[in-house]
Amino acid sequence: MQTRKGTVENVVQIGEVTFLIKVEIPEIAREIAPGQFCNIKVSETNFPLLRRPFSISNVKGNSIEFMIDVIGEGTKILATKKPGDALDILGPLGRGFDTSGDYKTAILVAGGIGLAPFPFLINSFPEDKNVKLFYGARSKKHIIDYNYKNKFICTDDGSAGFHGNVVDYLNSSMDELKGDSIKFFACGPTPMLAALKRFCQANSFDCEVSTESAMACGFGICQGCPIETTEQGYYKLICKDGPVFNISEIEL
Amino acid sequence: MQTRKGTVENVVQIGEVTFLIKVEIPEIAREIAPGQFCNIKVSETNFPLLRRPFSISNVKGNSIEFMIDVIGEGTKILATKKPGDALDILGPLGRGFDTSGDYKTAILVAGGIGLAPFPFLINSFPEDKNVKLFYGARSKKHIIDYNYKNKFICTDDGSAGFHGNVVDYLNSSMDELKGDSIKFFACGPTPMLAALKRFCQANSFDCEVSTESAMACGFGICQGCPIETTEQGYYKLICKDGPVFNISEIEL
Amino acid sequence: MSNIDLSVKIGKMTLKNPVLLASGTVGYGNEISEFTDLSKIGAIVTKSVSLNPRKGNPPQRVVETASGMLNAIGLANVGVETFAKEKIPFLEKVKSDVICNIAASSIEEYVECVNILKDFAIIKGFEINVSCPNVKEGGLIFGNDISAVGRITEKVRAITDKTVILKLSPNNANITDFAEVARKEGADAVTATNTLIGTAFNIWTRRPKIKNITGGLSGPAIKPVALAKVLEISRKVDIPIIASGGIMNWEDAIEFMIAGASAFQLGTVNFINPNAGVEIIDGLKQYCKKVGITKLSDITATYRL
Amino acid sequence: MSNIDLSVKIGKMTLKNPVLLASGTVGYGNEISEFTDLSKIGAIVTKSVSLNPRKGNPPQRVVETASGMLNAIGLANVGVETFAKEKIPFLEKVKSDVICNIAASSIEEYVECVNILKDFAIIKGFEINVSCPNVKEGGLIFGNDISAVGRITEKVRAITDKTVILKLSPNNANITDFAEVARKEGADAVTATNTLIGTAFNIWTRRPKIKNITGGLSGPAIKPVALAKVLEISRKVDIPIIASGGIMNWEDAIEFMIAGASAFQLGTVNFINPNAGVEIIDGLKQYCKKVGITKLSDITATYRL
Ligand SMILES: Cc1cc2nc3c(=O)[nH]c(=O)nc-3n(C[C@H](O)[C@H](O)[C@H](O)COP(=O)(O)OP(=O)(O)OC[C@H]3O[C@@H](n4cnc5c(N)ncnc54)[C@H](O)[C@@H]3O)c2cc1C
Ligand SMILES: Cc1cc2nc3c(=O)[nH]c(=O)nc-3n(C[C@H](O)[C@H](O)[C@H](O)COP(=O)(O)OP(=O)(O)OC[C@H]3O[C@@H](n4cnc5c(N)ncnc54)[C@H](O)[C@@H]3O)c2cc1C
Ligand SMILES: Cc1cc2nc3c(=O)[nH]c(=O)nc-3n(C[C@H](O)[C@H](O)[C@H](O)COP(=O)(O)O)c2cc1C
Ligand SMILES: Cc1cc2nc3c(=O)[nH]c(=O)nc-3n(C[C@H](O)[C@H](O)[C@H](O)COP(=O)(O)O)c2cc1C
Ligand code: FES
Ligand code: FES
Repeated sequence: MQTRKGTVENVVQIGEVTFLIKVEIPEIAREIAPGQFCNIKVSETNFPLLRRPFSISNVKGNSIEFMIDVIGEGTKILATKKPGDALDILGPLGRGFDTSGDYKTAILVAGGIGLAPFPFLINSFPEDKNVKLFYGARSKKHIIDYNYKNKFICTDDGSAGFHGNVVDYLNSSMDELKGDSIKFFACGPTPMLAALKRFCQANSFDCEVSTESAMACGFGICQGCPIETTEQGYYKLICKDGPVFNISEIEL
Repeated sequence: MQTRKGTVENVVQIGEVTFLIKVEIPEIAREIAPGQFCNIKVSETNFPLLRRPFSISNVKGNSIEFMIDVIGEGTKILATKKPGDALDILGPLGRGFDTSGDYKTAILVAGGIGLAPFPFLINSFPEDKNVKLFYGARSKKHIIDYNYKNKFICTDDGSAGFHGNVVDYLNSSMDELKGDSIKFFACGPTPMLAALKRFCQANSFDCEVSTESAMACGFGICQGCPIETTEQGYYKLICKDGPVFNISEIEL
Repeated sequence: MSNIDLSVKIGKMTLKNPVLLASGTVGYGNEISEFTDLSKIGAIVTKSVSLNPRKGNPPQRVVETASGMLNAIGLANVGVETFAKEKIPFLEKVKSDVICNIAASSIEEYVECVNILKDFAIIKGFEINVSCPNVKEGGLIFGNDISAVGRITEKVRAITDKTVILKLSPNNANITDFAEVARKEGADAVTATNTLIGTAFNIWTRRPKIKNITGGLSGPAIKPVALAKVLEISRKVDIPIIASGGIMNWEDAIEFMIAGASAFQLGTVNFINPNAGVEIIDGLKQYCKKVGITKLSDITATYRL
Repeated sequence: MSNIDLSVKIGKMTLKNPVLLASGTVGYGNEISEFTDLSKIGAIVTKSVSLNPRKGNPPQRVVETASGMLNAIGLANVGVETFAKEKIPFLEKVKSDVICNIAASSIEEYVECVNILKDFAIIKGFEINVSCPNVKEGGLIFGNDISAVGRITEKVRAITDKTVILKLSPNNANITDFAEVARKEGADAVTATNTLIGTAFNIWTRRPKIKNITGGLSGPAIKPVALAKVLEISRKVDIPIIASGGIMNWEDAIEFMIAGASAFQLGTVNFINPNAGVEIIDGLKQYCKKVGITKLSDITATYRL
């Protein structure tokens, strides 16, 4: 593994504050697995100082795509990259999703920008899996138009799809879900993941979640990204032991 | 006076490390006098933190031109500006050249990027003045191709024009200079200005020089830019009392 | 938004808002007044004035560092007499409230300066600089000596009813001890903090970039340090705090107020955006509106630890 | 360029070059070894190890600041036993020279840790951390107490002939007193410096961004401060100095060597460019060539003031 120079192919705005950034970087495109992430140096200067972590949203040939919400200085700079710009990327990093196993239906649960890793994940499921995407956003205008058929949308304000959060939506869809042999895959804000954990425990569902935390290094040397595990007495590191964990392993 | 937003019109490389940056900024174009300078914020972030001071190289209608040598981070960023980019400029600042007086011949003495303020200055002389430019550079390839007829070039290595520095060149041209009523105007590195001071004192020439120093504010509030004066006991401020001084006022 | 109250009370001083312009970063007001409306600012803190005029350090005096700058101006100033005669009238004209910062090389000299200045109506308070890192007589000789800071406070307190503020150094491990002695001896507030001691070298000449060898580090680089000092004083000492260190925008200012500051000073930012003070006043109002408070001073020391 | 000698001697240790990777910023070498060739580095300084394993502080542990970052990891580490059993073999395998950094909450504990580790051949020296700002037992309780630093040095010195380095805090006004007591009690070198204490608040929640409230500030922001401390020690105390604080590239490294450092540590930069150490080695050679010296260590303390 090394830090690698990619080349920005294009940057497209796909939502209120969301951009899809396509970067040609064959070494990473070749190696990366769904749920893994990269740590990106967004400028060549000391500002911002640290890299910024982003999931791989999709792989297309020699290129990878990032789906990025503009939050602060770092993401603002990323969103203004131009085709041809060089981008210094560390990756692939972390442990991704495990799509193997003998479940029939994969249910993906995304909250907001938690949608980011799923295009790649969806493409990676074995043929025999049935894949459904539950996707919650704040309101209609916050929904990222992701062209996937088998998707179920909800919004906090009811302006599109089911009115309520995505775990409420799952709860209300239990009838249809029951009976299937299901595995959940989730990514979203921590309160969503915490609710999902209760939901999965209550229904004895297996679930993998992609977690988030502030990071400095992204590859295990700074210990900046601990997550409490159900094993008392020590933390795991989100960047190295995760970002994907089985929901039963971690405290949320 | 205020900080003002200009718009970059174009950036042209005109020498090994020299760029001409044209910025539309009517308020400054209207007010500025030759020898004055502007303090430019080269980025919108905290990096680089401080503004960078540059002389006005020329005024063209509503636009001004800067002639800039790429030295470090700040000038590197400036050189990569694109047409349409906004530029936050503080100016006009400082005290410029005084072209009035009853001399016949103005001799401009430029060392390296010290050429920068002279295109504007040359355009500002009253019709009845005779203007000659002595211009020294390290070598032929360091010469900025400035399209002015009445110019005399020298290089440290003799690869173009007179072989030697610009003050040597002046010395060796004394025969031709004598007799004229002359005023000198100079801009260049401090050792050049120091040599010029000796030359002017020896020959009783009147001379104005544009000086340089590290600066923080550029308008007199930080006291970061002192210059020793011949009056003992206090400093003048280059940004406010200068950058142009009569060579007899200052220690070099 | 006219219903938002930005005023703050510090000692006997009521300022229309908590935005001060820091000593040494606004001169005596004249130059910066071309870029900003000083009558809108809470108060300006004038460049450290000493009993006699000071020429200051030889150049190079300033250099940029990562998100910061070093300065070693060396307290260049016109001296207290000229200040009173020439600078105060200007500040009266632009309707600026003034806090007068004083540097000295002896306790007596602090007292003498205050004595000369204390009756000018426009001067609302005195900031006693015991923390200039760039000249011995600028105070850091006192700034690391708790009992000296106590004595200076006591003597200055004795001769004026106006607000007395001690400006403390961040260059020691126990700023709360200094704040406590200032409180005990009657200071109305402390300013936290002055600059950190730093240096920079040119690797080709092997000389320090600053002629004075070391300088004071200011700007965004030091904000986390200044903020920790403000918080520490706020948690341990019962005295109003005026924050100084790396404030660039209203978000930074609010951060300092939450951490314990009653007011704050803008320093290095004035060099980059001389109108920052006025812009920050707007930001403070917006913040109050967003979080639903009508009196800005209510957020002082509302940290939730 | 094969004729340029980068080696440095510190105490009994000869390092092939002055590039060390700083404690807490390389883990125990395994993860970073995927990005860089540890056998080329002068030595790595392992994450502070304590007698018993430590879980460390709860999140959030790191946050970016202007040209810097705050961390409050809380000395999370596997404990000295596991370190010896599991981490040392890996470091042997990658042919890295090792300096072992030790944190403790009592003098006895420092001694015990050194005792357990002192016979491993790969360990060339011990860096005694008396300056971790994030846990009381990490040493800052000692780091501000000169006589404690003296006693720790004395006791550790007594039980090992290996190189003993005291890692000092920048958070006090008199670092030279600490360096002097370390020298007097037999330390081979001091590391200057650990991180500055800082904090940051979220203005909407009014909570500190770091769960531990304060953290240690590192990165380019602190370089001028660390450089001033190195210079100060170099001018006043006769002890080799290992620099730490904000080094991002070879120019920074040379600056510290000129200011008095015999070797230097890379910390925060490893997070951004884990191969920085190897790249800097190249830069050092280029510099020697340009200034016409054949032995890099000749530039140590060649400042011209
Ligand atoms: C493993 C992982 C995968 C991620 N994948 C994506 C993705 O695919 N798309 C996307 O839009 N975002 C993703 N994020 C969040 C993304 O890293 C932050 O939004 C981004 O770092 C914000 O940077 P900024 O400079 O714009 O914000 P600032 O607020 O200016 O950043 C300041 C500091 O806070 C950190 N920070 C701020 N928000 C977050 C956050 N939510 N999580 C972690 N650190 C944060 C930054 O990294 C930086 O160090 C991911 C985070 C992690 C840990
Ligand atoms: C009144 C005045 C007019 C100037 N006019 C011109 C001009 O027309 N064209 C031009 O190319 N240059 C001019 N300069 C010099 C120019 O300001 C510097 O080259 C520039 O600031 C370098 O910035 P940097 O970030 O690229 O270099 P860095 O070396 O990265 O800068 C680091 C710091 O040093 C300061 N600095 C570096 N070199 C100089 C210098 N020579 N003089 C003053 N400060 C310096 C910078 O401002 C900055 O604060 C002028 C300087 C002054 C004071
Ligand atoms: C150029 C300069 C000159 C200064 N002069 C003084 C001074 O004369 N007296 C004083 O008390 N503080 C002085 N300071 C310190 C500032 O008042 C302020 O406390 C410090 O810069 C930290 O704030 P900042 O990071 O916002 O600049 C000076 C700072 C700078 C940058
Ligand atoms: C995340 C992190 C963890 C650290 N952990 C330790 C530690 O365990 N022991 C120690 O002595 N120093 C520790 N440090 C301090 C570094 O070793 C170094 O002295 C400091 O970061 C300054 O150098 P820098 O600016 O190059 O990072 C840590 C620093 C960081 C950023
Ligand atoms: S981000 Fe550094 S260990 Fe995880
Ligand atoms: S640069 Fe600030 S006073 Fe001249």
